[in-house]
Amino acid sequence: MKSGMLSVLSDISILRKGGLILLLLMGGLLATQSTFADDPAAESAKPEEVAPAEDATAEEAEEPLTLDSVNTSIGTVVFEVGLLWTCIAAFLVFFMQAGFALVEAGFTRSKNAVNIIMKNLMDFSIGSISFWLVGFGLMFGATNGYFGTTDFFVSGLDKDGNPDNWTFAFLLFQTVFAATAATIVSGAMAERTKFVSYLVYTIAITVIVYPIAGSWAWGGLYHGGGWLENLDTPFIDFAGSTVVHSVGGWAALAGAIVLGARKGKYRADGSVNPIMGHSMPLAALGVFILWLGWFGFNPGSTTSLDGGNFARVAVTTNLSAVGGCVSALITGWIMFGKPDVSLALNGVLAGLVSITAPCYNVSPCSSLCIGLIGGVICVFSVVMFDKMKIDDPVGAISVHGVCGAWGTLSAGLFAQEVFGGTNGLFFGGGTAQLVTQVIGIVAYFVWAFGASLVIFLAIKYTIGLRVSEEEELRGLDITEHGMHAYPYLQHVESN
Amino acid sequence: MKSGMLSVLSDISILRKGGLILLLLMGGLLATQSTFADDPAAESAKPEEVAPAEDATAEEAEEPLTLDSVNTSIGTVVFEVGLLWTCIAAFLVFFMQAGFALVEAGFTRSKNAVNIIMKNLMDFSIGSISFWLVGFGLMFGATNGYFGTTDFFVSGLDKDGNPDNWTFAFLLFQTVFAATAATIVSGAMAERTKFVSYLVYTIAITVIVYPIAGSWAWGGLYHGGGWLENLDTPFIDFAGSTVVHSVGGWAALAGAIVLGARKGKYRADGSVNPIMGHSMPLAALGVFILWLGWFGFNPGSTTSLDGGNFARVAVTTNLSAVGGCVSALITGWIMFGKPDVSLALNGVLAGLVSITAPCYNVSPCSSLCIGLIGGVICVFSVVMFDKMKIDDPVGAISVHGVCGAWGTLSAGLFAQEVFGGTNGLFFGGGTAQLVTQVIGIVAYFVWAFGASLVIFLAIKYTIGLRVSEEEELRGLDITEHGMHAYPYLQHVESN
Amino acid sequence: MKSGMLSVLSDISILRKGGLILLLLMGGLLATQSTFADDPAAESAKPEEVAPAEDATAEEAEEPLTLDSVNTSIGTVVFEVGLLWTCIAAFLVFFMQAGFALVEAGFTRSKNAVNIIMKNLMDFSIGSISFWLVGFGLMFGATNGYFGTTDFFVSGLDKDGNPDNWTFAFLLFQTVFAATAATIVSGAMAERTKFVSYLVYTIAITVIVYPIAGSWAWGGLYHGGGWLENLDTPFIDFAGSTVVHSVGGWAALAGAIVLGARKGKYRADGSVNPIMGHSMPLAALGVFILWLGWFGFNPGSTTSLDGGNFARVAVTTNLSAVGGCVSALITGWIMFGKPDVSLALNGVLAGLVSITAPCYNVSPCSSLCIGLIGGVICVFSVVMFDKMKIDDPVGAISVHGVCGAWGTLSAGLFAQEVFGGTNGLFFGGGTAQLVTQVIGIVAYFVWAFGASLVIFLAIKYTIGLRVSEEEELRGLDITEHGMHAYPYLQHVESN
Amino acid sequence: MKKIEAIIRHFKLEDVKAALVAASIEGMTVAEVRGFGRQKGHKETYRGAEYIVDFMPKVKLEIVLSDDIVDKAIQVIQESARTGNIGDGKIFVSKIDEVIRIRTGESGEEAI
Amino acid sequence: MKKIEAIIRHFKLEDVKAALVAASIEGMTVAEVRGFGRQKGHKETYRGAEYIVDFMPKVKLEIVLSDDIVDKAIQVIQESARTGNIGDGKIFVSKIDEVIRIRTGESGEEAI
Amino acid sequence: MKKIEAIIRHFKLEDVKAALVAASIEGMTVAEVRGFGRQKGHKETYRGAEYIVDFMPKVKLEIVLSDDIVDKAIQVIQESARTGNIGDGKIFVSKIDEVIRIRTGESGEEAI
Ligand SMILES: Nc1ncnc2c1ncn2[C@@H]1O[C@H](COP(=O)(O)OP(=O)(O)O)[C@@H](O)[C@H]1O
Ligand SMILES: Nc1ncnc2c1ncn2[C@@H]1O[C@H](COP(=O)(O)OP(=O)(O)O)[C@@H](O)[C@H]1O
Ligand SMILES: Nc1ncnc2c1ncn2[C@@H]1O[C@H](COP(=O)(O)OP(=O)(O)O)[C@@H](O)[C@H]1O
Repeated sequence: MKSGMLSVLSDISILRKGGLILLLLMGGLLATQSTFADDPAAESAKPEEVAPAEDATAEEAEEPLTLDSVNTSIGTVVFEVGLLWTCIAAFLVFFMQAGFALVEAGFTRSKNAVNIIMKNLMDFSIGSISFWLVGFGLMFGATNGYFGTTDFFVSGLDKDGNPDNWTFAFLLFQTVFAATAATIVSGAMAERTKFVSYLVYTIAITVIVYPIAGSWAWGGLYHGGGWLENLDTPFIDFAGSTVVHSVGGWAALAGAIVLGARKGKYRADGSVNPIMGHSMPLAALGVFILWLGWFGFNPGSTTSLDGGNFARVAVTTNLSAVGGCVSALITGWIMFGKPDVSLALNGVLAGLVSITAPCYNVSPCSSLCIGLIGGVICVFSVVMFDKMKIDDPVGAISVHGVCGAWGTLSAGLFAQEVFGGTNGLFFGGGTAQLVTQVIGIVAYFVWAFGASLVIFLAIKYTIGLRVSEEEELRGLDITEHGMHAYPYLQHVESN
Repeated sequence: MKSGMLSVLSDISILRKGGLILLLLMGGLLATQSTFADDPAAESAKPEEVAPAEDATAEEAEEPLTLDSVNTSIGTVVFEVGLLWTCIAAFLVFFMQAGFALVEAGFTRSKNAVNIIMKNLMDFSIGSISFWLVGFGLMFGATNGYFGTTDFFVSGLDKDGNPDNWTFAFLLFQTVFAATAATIVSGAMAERTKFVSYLVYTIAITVIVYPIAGSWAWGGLYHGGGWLENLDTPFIDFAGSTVVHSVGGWAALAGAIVLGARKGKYRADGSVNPIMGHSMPLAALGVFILWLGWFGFNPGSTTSLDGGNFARVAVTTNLSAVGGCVSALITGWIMFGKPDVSLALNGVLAGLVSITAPCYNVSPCSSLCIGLIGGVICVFSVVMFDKMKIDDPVGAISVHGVCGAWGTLSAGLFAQEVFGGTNGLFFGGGTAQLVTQVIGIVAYFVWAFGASLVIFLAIKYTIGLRVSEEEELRGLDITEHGMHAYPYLQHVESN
Repeated sequence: MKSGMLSVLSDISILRKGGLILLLLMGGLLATQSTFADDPAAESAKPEEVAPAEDATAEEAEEPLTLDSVNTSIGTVVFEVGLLWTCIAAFLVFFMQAGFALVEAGFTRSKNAVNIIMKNLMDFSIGSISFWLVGFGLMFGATNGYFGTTDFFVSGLDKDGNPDNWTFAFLLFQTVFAATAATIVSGAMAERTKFVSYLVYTIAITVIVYPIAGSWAWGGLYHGGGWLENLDTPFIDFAGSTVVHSVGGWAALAGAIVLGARKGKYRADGSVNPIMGHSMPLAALGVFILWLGWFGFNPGSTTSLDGGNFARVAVTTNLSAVGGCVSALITGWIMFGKPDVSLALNGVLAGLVSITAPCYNVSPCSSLCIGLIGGVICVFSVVMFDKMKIDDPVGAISVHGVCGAWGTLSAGLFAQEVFGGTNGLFFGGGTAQLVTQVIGIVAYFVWAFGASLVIFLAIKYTIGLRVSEEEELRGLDITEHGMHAYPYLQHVESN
Repeated sequence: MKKIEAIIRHFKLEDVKAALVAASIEGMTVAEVRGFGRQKGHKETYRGAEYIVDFMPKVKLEIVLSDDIVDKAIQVIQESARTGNIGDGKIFVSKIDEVIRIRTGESGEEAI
Repeated sequence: MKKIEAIIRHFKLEDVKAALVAASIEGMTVAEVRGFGRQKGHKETYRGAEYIVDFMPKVKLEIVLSDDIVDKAIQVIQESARTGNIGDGKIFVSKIDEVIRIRTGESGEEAI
Repeated sequence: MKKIEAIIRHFKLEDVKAALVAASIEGMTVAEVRGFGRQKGHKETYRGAEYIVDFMPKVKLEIVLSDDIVDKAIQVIQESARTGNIGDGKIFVSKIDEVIRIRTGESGEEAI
């Protein structure tokens, strides 16, 4: 038996097939491997304020202790703990992929659950690769103000060829953010999009749409520096209400428009025929996972110890989330006569998206208000898009697009100097910040919606964006993936 | 299309409705917003031993380095890392909400799954708000020994109006603890409680029952100092076997008694007719999530680096959990002839609740014993409550109430001076600690059970606590929320 | 009612039964409790380079500040933060148990879901206890090169009887690793193994197979030092591609061979009759949870701040995971004509297992290649084992055994000196490292497969390894545990 | 021999079964169905959109029995399944030509 | 009285129901079934192994009605359920001896 | 034409199907049911409380066929579904008046 087992690895004919596929996969990569090892192109910069330093505990360094050396050691500790926090936050944000997969699977029909899961899995996978190859450079490379032009194919080595751990931590953190923007789209396009076409779009958003957008407001975090950072009153979007969520949301809007509604979503008389999801427990678990992930998303965006400000950000994040939950529940209850679980779950996400921009700059009380308003907006937005016949199975456009815009705007209203930055309109700061926020919101809408529209139309008229009617009826799981999500009956296979 | 989309936000009639709801929601909040910004009432105290200090890495501060300044910088790092750990632990504890939701949903019937989820979602949401507004102050404000009277409506600003990040971290940590106590109740009251009435109770427990109880043993962690902390041999409840879990468990007991058993739980002859849950995989996942969360709950209760003692606490926590699991499994196996998954899962939780009080003060070996005993107690307790016709669908009273009491008691038996504190009875410390523990257990039982009983009876005779028989038969999902948990068939929608 | 409740605890006849069971459970433990408290046998060593130090913030120590004392304080901070990171990573690795449970439950039929969950729950529980009692000492105690002989029954006290938190953190971290190796086996043996026999094997693997194997390569992390660490070119297995995953995988192989295929897996003509799992959403969630856990598994294996290298490890880990996902998807697509969700999910795990050994020593680009190759290998391996009639319901042998071997080998190919260690074959380091890797792979295969084979055969011919045909047909849930995973119908219990 | 098919409410299943067993009718087969009838279902909203739940979950009982106890069975079912509200369900009776017990091969009345 | 049993495609259920209601047939019972017929199912692979999905998910409609509208009902079902592809399903008609409405105890045609 | 309804064990479904196909019977419809009969179910405990699982999961096969192959079909089913233990199930035979193939509109024997 044992030798039989080992034969797996040596069976020539199998290996030949496998080798072929590998060659197809890795052509370019392997070719560049050696060059790349010798030539660490990227010039990397640790954040200015942190002096690189020897490991404080290294005894081998026989240099005498001085006040300066000790102080440097402290700087090193602070720096490394900042890396640790950035990484842990990135892990939490990574886990949001599971949250998205569950929310989207739960809110759609079981005949499309495999497809939804595959889309979430693949957009993260493909996105991780393409953001590493291209996106990161476009977003954070040295820039002309509109997109970066260096730092592609991140090696993580500094100019001396030594590993630069800050770059690694930052790359990881930014990768999971990019994947978030990408994955938002899948929910709005659920239950009717061709798998291959979705993969193509995923590449487009992680290679083009998101990185360019991101460079405008966040490029300065690394080697870049975008035009929105250089306004007189710089744009506030601490963790990405607009940069991540609205970009994803507006792309989702473009996708939903180009696709059209699911068959059966609208009755002959034009009224909405609701298509319910297949599992509220999965959806709810997804929301809890997203919520957990958001504690990495927002507080983690300090990407350093930063005087412990992550604690404050965590509090504002949570208060907005619960505010969104409560107000969406109440709004739905008043309007439709019952406490609707799907709206309450959307409300949580609405609150979270809303606070993502201003989380660093507002008080707990303000954050609760921002969440409360976000929850209400979300419910009205969901209903409006339904009325406009833009079919968004999971409410992604409302939650991420619209509430992302609201959150970004709210920074111009509720920001307080005491937390760093300027005062917003409600705190005597006038309209300067508000105007910047509006400029940002509009610019991002134009870019993200516009570019995505072009891409989706291009896909539509080439490889096609939507499955056939029969495939839609039978479900994408069996027609695209040859597999049911629940192949066996749930309760009885025994006797 | 774009302008159509934007019209969502500008459509007057919709906005009018939304505005109305918002006004209803936020009246008070918005009114106090400005006052609050000017007047940071709370006098906040960072833990004494940590000197507030400049950021060690800030180069701008041109002050010369001295041994003192460097030492202060180290203090700052230690302080900020402590905040970080507190926050990460709080995130893990937050995630326990998902665990509770899944355990409770899994252990009850699918016709009530939406309702259970909604209850867990809303008790966290409402609880977060009400604890922030009132509960925190009652629990941690300056105190008369029985409840706090300051620190309501936490602004997180110190007396100079600057953000005090310790307060934020502590508020977050305590909020997720309070929500845990609240959510325990929902399991025992599952499948028959009116949704509105549950929400009312949630406010009561996070505003009154839990904070007052908490102030007795934990008030001194902030501005308070309760009577149990001031006994000669202070009460040991490191992470809340009693303060959180028993309080939740006894409240659950009161709720279950006032409600009465679910229809069909008892046969005409008085024997138990078991009502099984609908999904063991969901329940098991919930338990794993709770277990993960407990690594924030117990080790995180150090709320600082604390010499790395969190590692020891993590070990004792885990050994007790596995002890509870193994002994509950074996006990069930011996008594009922089979390895019962629901008892094994309850056993894990029993072990975790048991070790929550003594986790800091006992050895690994003792913690395993505490867990083993906790698991056995849990099984007997579950059976006894069933016999007493107190219907607790998920075993919350046994797990949290009874094992919470056992865990608190065990601190008086197994505590060892070497871990900080006094020796327990088994380690030559005599009965002093044990007596204090018993006093605490009894006092908390009287308060939590008594106060909750009054509240539940008040609800019962005003808005009513229990749904109608028909609603119970049809399930709360469709009757209270107008929605099924699994609206579509699981395995076939395609053709 | 209250007194009725309390009577639970005082009811004599019940307590008598309970006491009996407790006695059975805890005999030895309680007996050794006091000795153990007085006599902290283990001589513990903190990692050499970290000087134990007073808490930097303790004001009570009135000793004057000196450069040395301040430097020592910094060392303490670094040490304690290292403990914190080790613990957080351990929590993430712990959570992988939930991931394994879900993947295995999702990939098997619902009639065996309770059984799978129980196996995962119990192997962690029993494994935690037996690793603490025996396994840790065998693996990390002072050693003859082949297994350790001290440090059993870990007390965590140093020679002065004071708690040594490094030992606690390390014990926790190693316990969750041991449990991972154990739990891998359950997937390959799913749907046909007797529950009791599985528990017996669990004890064997955590007491004998894994610890002895582990001591060879990792013993030196504590008091040991195995022969593979002492080779001229030491064996590279940073986080356990071989030590953990291959050991688990080869044990799984032995188990699957001894058990034989599930009834119905092969048709009369010898062709494979696929037996699908019952829930792809659960399986996918499990994979995401495992992925999250791997961010503790690999980066956490730094077990200290280590200059922030965890960030680099996190990047290589993620790139390999996504590489495995993409290549497994594409390979399956080319070979079988459709994007298969189960292969894509296996591909993620293949990428993760593959990078586990070399994660510290390779570049991002190399890690992507390692993952891409791992994904392809995994698909071919799954197909081959199926053809060889070795029935592995979840692909554990391929994912953990075969890809673990590949990953270990890859360290000899792709390692680069710049990341610490030697250069591999592809980077001009010649074959030295490669030879060591091959030695390690073969040695571990021989031991893990051989020892497990003996154990499984011993179980088979004593208490029996496989359930009866009728039990298999009816499902292990009802026959072994008397319970269905989904006792109620999913969608209708109401009217 | 006759077959009785009864469409009843879910939560009446236990009662009906008990009543049948009490009447010495000890064989039956049950299936989950969804019924459409006078009980028109109710209006619900989901995310603000209205819809009608017109297929109500029901349970279908199939009982094959000898001609002489059909009336008794019908009476028993009707009494135990009745709530008096719309949606209580219906009983259908038809003829069965042959019954075989798989285990023994017995047929006809003795196989019931 | 007759019973019509129709095995149809899942996604035709709404259409058939609407057509029946339009024809004033307002009582029916629906069940999930799996059908085996000429529509041979398709070959799928799972982890590289081929298998045939030969039981196709279908919906079974049961309608009890009076003799005079049977032909109308058959026609309505056939028209609304038809796609023209293999797998459209079948209609079976049999005799029902008795119908009782549980709620009222009415029987015969008036109970339908 | 006749309808055979057979209540069988779950794990016998594949065997029975294969045997029927071998006997050239190529149309059937299958449903999940729960059966109550002599196989009294077993006692289980859940959290210490006993209960009886009296509804056993079964599979129901419905086959409509022409009169001349009914006996063959019954024999085939009985042989392939039999284990000899209580709970093997039953076969019911009744008359079908009409069969229509939805796709083509064919009726009678040619529609089977
Ligand atoms: N003509 C029919 N054919 C088949 N099933 C029917 C028919 N009429 C009613 N049913 C079944 O009986 C159930 C109850 O019928 P309904 O008209 O709602 O209640 P009631 O008979 O109490 O007025 C329906 O849900 C449906 O399953
Ligand atoms: N003889 C039969 N007895 C019972 N059900 C049948 C029979 N023949 C077909 N069916 C049912 O009708 C469905 C459609 O039949 P099929 O032969 O696939 O399509 P078509 O009639 O359109 O050619 C099958 O899936 C099965 O459920
Ligand atoms: N009179 C009946 N009417 C309808 N279904 C029946 C009847 N008797 C038995 N059944 C079905 O047949 C199955 C097997 O019957 P049972 O009496 O348990 O076994 P056996 O016939 O082998 O003795 C039952 O579970 C039930 O589904």
